Amino acid sequence: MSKIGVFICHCGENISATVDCARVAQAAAEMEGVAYATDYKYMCSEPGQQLIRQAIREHNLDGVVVGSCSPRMHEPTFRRACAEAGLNPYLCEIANLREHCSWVHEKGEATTQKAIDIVQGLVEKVRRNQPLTPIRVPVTKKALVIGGGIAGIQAALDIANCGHRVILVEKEPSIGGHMAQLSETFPTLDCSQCILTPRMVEVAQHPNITLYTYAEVESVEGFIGNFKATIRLKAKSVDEKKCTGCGLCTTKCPNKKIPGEFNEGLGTRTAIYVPFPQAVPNKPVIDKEHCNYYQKGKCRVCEKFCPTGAITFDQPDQFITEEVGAIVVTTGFRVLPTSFFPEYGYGRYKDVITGIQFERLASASGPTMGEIRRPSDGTVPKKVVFIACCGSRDPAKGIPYCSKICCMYTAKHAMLYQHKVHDGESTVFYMDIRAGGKNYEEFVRRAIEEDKVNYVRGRVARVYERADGKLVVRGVDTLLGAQQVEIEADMVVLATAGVANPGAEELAQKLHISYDPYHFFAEAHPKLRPVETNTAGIYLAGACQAPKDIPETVATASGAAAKVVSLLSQDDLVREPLVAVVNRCAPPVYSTCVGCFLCQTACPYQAIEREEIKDRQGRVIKTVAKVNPGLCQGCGTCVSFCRSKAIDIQGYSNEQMYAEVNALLNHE
Amino acid sequence: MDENKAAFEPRIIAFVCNWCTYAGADLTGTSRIKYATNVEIVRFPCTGRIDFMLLLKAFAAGADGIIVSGCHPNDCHYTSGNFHARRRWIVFRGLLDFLGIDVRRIHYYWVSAAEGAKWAEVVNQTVAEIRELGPYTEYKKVANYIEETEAAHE
Amino acid sequence: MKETGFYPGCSLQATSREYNESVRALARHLSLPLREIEDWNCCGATAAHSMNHELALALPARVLALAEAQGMEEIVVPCAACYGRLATTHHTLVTDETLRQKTCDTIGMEYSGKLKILNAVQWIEQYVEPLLANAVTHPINRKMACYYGCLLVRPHKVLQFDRVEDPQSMDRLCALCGSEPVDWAFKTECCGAGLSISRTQSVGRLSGAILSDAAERGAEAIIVACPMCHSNLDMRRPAANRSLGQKLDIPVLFITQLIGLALGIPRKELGLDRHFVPVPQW
Amino acid sequence: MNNWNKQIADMLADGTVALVIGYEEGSTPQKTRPLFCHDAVAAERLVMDGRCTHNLAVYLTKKELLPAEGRIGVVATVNVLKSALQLMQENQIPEGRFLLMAVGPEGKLTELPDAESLRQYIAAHPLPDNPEVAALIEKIDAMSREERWAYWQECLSKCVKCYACRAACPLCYCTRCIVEDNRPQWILPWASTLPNIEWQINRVMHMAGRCTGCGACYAACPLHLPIHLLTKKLTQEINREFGTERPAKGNVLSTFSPDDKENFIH
Amino acid sequence: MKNYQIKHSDLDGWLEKIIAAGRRVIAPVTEEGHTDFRPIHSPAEVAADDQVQTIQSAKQAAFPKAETLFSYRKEGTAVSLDQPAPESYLQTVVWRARPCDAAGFTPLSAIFNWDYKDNLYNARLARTTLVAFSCQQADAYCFCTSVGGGPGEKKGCDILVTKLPSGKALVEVCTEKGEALAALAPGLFSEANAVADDSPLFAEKQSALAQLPARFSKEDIRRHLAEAFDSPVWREQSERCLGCGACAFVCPTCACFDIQEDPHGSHGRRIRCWDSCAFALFTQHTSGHNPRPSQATRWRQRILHKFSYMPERLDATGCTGCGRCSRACPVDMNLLEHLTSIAQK
Repeated sequence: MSKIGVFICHCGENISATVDCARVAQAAAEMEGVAYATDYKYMCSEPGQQLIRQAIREHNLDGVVVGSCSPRMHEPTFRRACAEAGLNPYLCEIANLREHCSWVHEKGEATTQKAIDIVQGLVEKVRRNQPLTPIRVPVTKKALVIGGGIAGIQAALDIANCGHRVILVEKEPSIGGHMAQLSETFPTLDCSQCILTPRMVEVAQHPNITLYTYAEVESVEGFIGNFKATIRLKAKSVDEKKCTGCGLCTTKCPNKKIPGEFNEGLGTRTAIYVPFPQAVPNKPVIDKEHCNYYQKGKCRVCEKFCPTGAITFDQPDQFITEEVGAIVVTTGFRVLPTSFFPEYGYGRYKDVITGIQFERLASASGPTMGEIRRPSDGTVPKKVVFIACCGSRDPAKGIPYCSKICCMYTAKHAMLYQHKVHDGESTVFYMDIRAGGKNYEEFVRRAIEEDKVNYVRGRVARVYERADGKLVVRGVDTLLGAQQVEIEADMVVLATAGVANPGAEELAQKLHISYDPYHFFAEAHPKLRPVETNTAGIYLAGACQAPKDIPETVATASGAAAKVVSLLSQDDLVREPLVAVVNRCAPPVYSTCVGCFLCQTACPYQAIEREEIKDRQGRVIKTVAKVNPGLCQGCGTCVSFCRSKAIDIQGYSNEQMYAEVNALLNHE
Repeated sequence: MDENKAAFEPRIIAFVCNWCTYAGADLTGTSRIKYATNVEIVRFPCTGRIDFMLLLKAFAAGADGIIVSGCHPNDCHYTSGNFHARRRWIVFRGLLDFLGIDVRRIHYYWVSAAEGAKWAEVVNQTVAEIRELGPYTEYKKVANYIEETEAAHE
Repeated sequence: MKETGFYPGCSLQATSREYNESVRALARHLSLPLREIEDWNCCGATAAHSMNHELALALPARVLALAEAQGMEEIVVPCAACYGRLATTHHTLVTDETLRQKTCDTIGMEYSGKLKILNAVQWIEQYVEPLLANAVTHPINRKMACYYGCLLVRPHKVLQFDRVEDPQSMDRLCALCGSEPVDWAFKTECCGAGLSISRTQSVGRLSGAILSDAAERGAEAIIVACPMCHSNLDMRRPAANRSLGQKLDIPVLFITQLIGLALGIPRKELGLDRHFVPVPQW
Repeated sequence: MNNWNKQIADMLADGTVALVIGYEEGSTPQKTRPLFCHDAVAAERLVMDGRCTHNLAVYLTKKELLPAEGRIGVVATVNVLKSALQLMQENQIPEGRFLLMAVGPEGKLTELPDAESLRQYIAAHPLPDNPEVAALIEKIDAMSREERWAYWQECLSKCVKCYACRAACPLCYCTRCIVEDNRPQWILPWASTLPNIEWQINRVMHMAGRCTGCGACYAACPLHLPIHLLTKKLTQEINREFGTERPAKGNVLSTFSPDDKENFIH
Repeated sequence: MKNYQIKHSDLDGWLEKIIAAGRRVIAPVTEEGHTDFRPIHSPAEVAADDQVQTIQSAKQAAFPKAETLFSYRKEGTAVSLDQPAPESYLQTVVWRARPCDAAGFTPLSAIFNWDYKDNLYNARLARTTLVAFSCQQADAYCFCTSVGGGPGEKKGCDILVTKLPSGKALVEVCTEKGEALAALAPGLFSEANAVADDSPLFAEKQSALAQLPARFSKEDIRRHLAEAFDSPVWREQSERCLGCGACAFVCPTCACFDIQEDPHGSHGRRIRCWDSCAFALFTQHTSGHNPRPSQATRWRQRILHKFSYMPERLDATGCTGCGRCSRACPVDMNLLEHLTSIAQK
């Protein structure tokens, strides 16, 4: 026989104005299992709480229903009061008499009866509540950062500077990412590498950071505070311990005509190479696909010349496992393949290039040492057309979203061009100029007004090469009454859309995080949890969420780092025990779970694992589902899906909900 | 007949998720929007948690109508509970209809935490429609039925 | 072999008889069964859909309903304008149940929406292309500029045919006929279309640009799949030449004519004698 | 003795299999019944023909009936194979434990050792849809709602809750069925109209996307109640709403598509 | 008690009178090719008399599949109980039962009265009149003659009707309840002589009955069962058993029941419903232990209970040889076949 206490709050007059609180308390007193019932003006006030505490002690209550405002308001308050009186806080339920009753109904019999019904429902529910204890999950104080662009660098440094160890994994031979490729950055026009490379070096030298380049995450298991990541260290064919980074091998390699990734195909590299001079680590790797030895079995020139004998052709891929408590995903983006808009002739015409190629042309470390020269003939273009929104905001052929960074970098490109080619003429075709950001609009205005960049509002229909080799850009000027315009250009720069990396979907599946239709990783909440994923303990930063500029990328990276640091600062994670559990019962059944594991696919959090029930000799009796309380978020989808009702959820158990529904309809 | 309908106060149970509709109904309260008293709310963590048997139990216990409401698609606090629920309801509804159970008495809605006014409309509309349908006598009768000879002394 | 319904439309009865003749010649030559939809009516092109939406749906809907009632599963519509109207109407009716019912009420016929609508190029891709490798007896070893115009590939959402800005299907067919398709810039530019009579001068300017680019890139003929394109580039050649201040004599052929030639079908059967700009013997 | 009987007798004799489950002649010439062959002699009694309608897959999850060691042979019909495949997908029968065998038209024994071979065999031997079942469903669909309610109420009021439908279904393998759960008492345990309807709704919902359509539930019902119409109808609905492809992992109700269409949620 | 004769063609007229008298009549009704007892409201609903058996037995007249033991209501702290009054049960006639149905009520009554006198059962039985018809055919599952019954056996009947080849039917009234039923249609009956073993009427009755030689004797079975507790036969016979309750629920003598609650907050009822020893949960303890852990042990219980324990304790055999369990069994467990094999061991 339970002893429930019912406490009806008047909430000043908020409840009592339309609900007869005394009658509700009186009716509650007569309900089965109720040992004490009363009403009071302000239950949440200190005297009100004292009233509850006292009643719990005096009447030895084993459950409490407070009829008051919404549980979303004061449930924590009343549960704390119960706990202070020695009652397990999860034995307290709130009947929502204010938001769901007194405030939405007129004064009258029906309103009071509804209040009684609500209380009745919760009395029956609370009679079946179980005392629960918060869940504690231990935390491994180490973080994994996937991706060594500016986001990963920033996140790794922030976490490491708080004293936690960080594993940074980068798939390329060097960290740096897209930012290392950029010439100068908007809106300040400071040199990208000048601000980035010190950070790259800091990462390499930081005692708390372990850097794995030319490495990829193979698999991730576990859950918040307790991940286990397997990392593949791709064979570099160079023994890093022996290599001094002298670079002799790269000068001797006979295979010199490989289009370099770092220069976006505008320059060449060798088969054994360092992607760029400031690379971190500044040690070469052998690109097996282009190496004569790997492809044809002959050469070994690098090995011959290496003064330290660091070349190891038979080096295998290595797999290492790291245990970490948190993961930050900073895998960035890539630009849309240009096959999306054949009408602009990219690939057909050498002097139609992408924005990122222009960055390389404009970069002092680029293939032209920062001079703007045409890829086709190396001449300085006198007329350049920049086309914004190549693929962006184009649901028919490209992607529906705005890539966000193109307006700004196009303005920057045009400006850089005007600075470098004083007699040059630049035209930008645009849809809208999106320059929201600190000093952004001013920057664009400067391009237009001071650097005389010709901005044409309209789309380009086609770029074609005339018989004489001139590129003709045919577009429309919508501000001039939709007139067709044709511009003869020496070079055309396409502001191609930023899209998700090709491996994003696969990585998301490895990590069990969700992604949007464009394969960008999805935030747990777009506004309030912008750097969290819906898998606890995994965070996001930078352009893997959506195209972002550098300030925003760095901000999210620091944000994610702050989340990680706050997680790693705890020895244990304490979580609400409102999680699903798989039942246990007497042998020979052990659990009514039959191990069909169909629930695994119903769980949005991959919280359901397999557990073997063994006898004393260690033989497996049966394999059943097990809910990992560290991962379970308590949605209960598995509970209503389970056919044998072997899974139940604490706090909203089958018995509780069943009793509540029946009790609500009890009165005749 | 119409008089009877006017006199008939339907009893309706609302199965709602904690994060959207329950919060939306809270907003109705804080906005002081009035609605009919016929609906009693049961709070679930998520629409994914709502067992179809609980709906049948509500009818068996005497409910004349049912509201099921949760987060709009893509807005689920648990990312996909409402999608699971939607599938379940599609299948369940088809089965109930085939069995001749009155599916017009189960109303499904998406009501977000911001849609306080919508919640009031949802309640009033459901109450009006169930009132029009009258009490769910045929189900209650079956729920009480045990054995033929007992019909005499019911 | 499955019979394909055939909707000629008005152009193929008049200004573009050679298109009609060459489609039928191809079908005959390759034993592809075609059956003309009985009692067909105007597709409503150009006029109806700029004036009355209901009429613009009802006219093509009647044609579609007729085809369905006559047991056809698919129809070929060589005229690009007719094709656009029929395909758009079909799309509207299958995606909007209310409109479907309303339109069916208007025409007093049922249309279930199961019909498949092909343009000439699609029909060729489906039935002719598989046979081409063996059937080409007279490869036409010339440079061709394939001109698609505006209606064949737009709107993409509805037609789902080829790449909107850089279509390739006719280029591929040309290559199969032994010709070399040129890379040029005016594949889908406007020819002036419906302004042929009212603003011949504009047509001259627009078509002229198309002709001159094709000629500049060494094309020896322009290949089209639309009666409007054909008449503007062929019949309006004097206006185009006037606009260009040049005398271009590059001929304009329907894709069906080019394929017909490659198959060795006599020129007369293909209606090549009906062109204003003469087509040389290749 | 058929050649295949001999083959099975040999398998039992040489220990390839420890037990073979198949069919033997029944009480009347019209029917056959399940047979457990523990030795080569019993294998002579095995038959396989159109009368073999029991879904033997129901025995594959009854551990207490099966020898602890060794493989178990099953002389199976296509329906048995379909259920066995589903059981594999639901982790109920360990790989390699059962040797499923089909008997071809000339008495040729085909061994189907793994899920893939089962899949292929099932695909190659599609079972025709029962037009009577489809017609009955159409008939019920055509009724007014009130008529449907009256029909099922009348029909299911007869149910005595012997649970033969559950016992005969290979996919009703729960160690503790929901009807045996009394915390809470999901389904009232006695046999009267509402508890009977509730039981069928549960049974059918639990079969969503899993039912292989073998009809064993109906065949087992001593009162011949047409409960297979419910599972069949559900399968039809699922196919219509979500297509006939079943998810590779999980099932229809444990998965979802953001594009699932409905017109009843407002 | 008296014997009467009635024309075959007048049987419906008699039934009509019975219905008109306000009795609830259950009789064999054929639906979709299957015949079972159903409440009827006109003789036309009754199935043609050409089938051996109904699916279910007549026991439901006195022992329905679910019934209310009592209902309760709480108001504050006061509780009121409401028990069904015997008079509330409808006067019921089971029309065209078989002698094996009638025979079932003897062991059934023995179970319901061996210690506690079950008021509800007794009250229902007292208000039930059994009109049995002698069997003119038998099938592969029938074996009443092996367990002490017969196709023309009167035991347990209120009235036994035997359709004679002459076009008349012999109506043997066995009880006062039966007499009252015959009295409803006095004009239709002519009196007949007592049916002595040597009378021509007896010979005529015998000639109308189905022929069913006994296959074993109850005594043989009992003797063998006394030593069979640990026999492997139970496992062998039950291997294909699915563990459903079909056999028990169609059996005229199976009396196992469960008691369940139907609570609705402040009111509710307690319900008795059929249960079966074939269900695994039937003997499951809360501890998890199950004294009958396998289907073999449950099958053994079924046979021993009917053919060993009941004869020992109640002096009644728990089987009338009706064969319903075998017909209903989804996996063709044939009781006759199994018993014959036990008897021949």
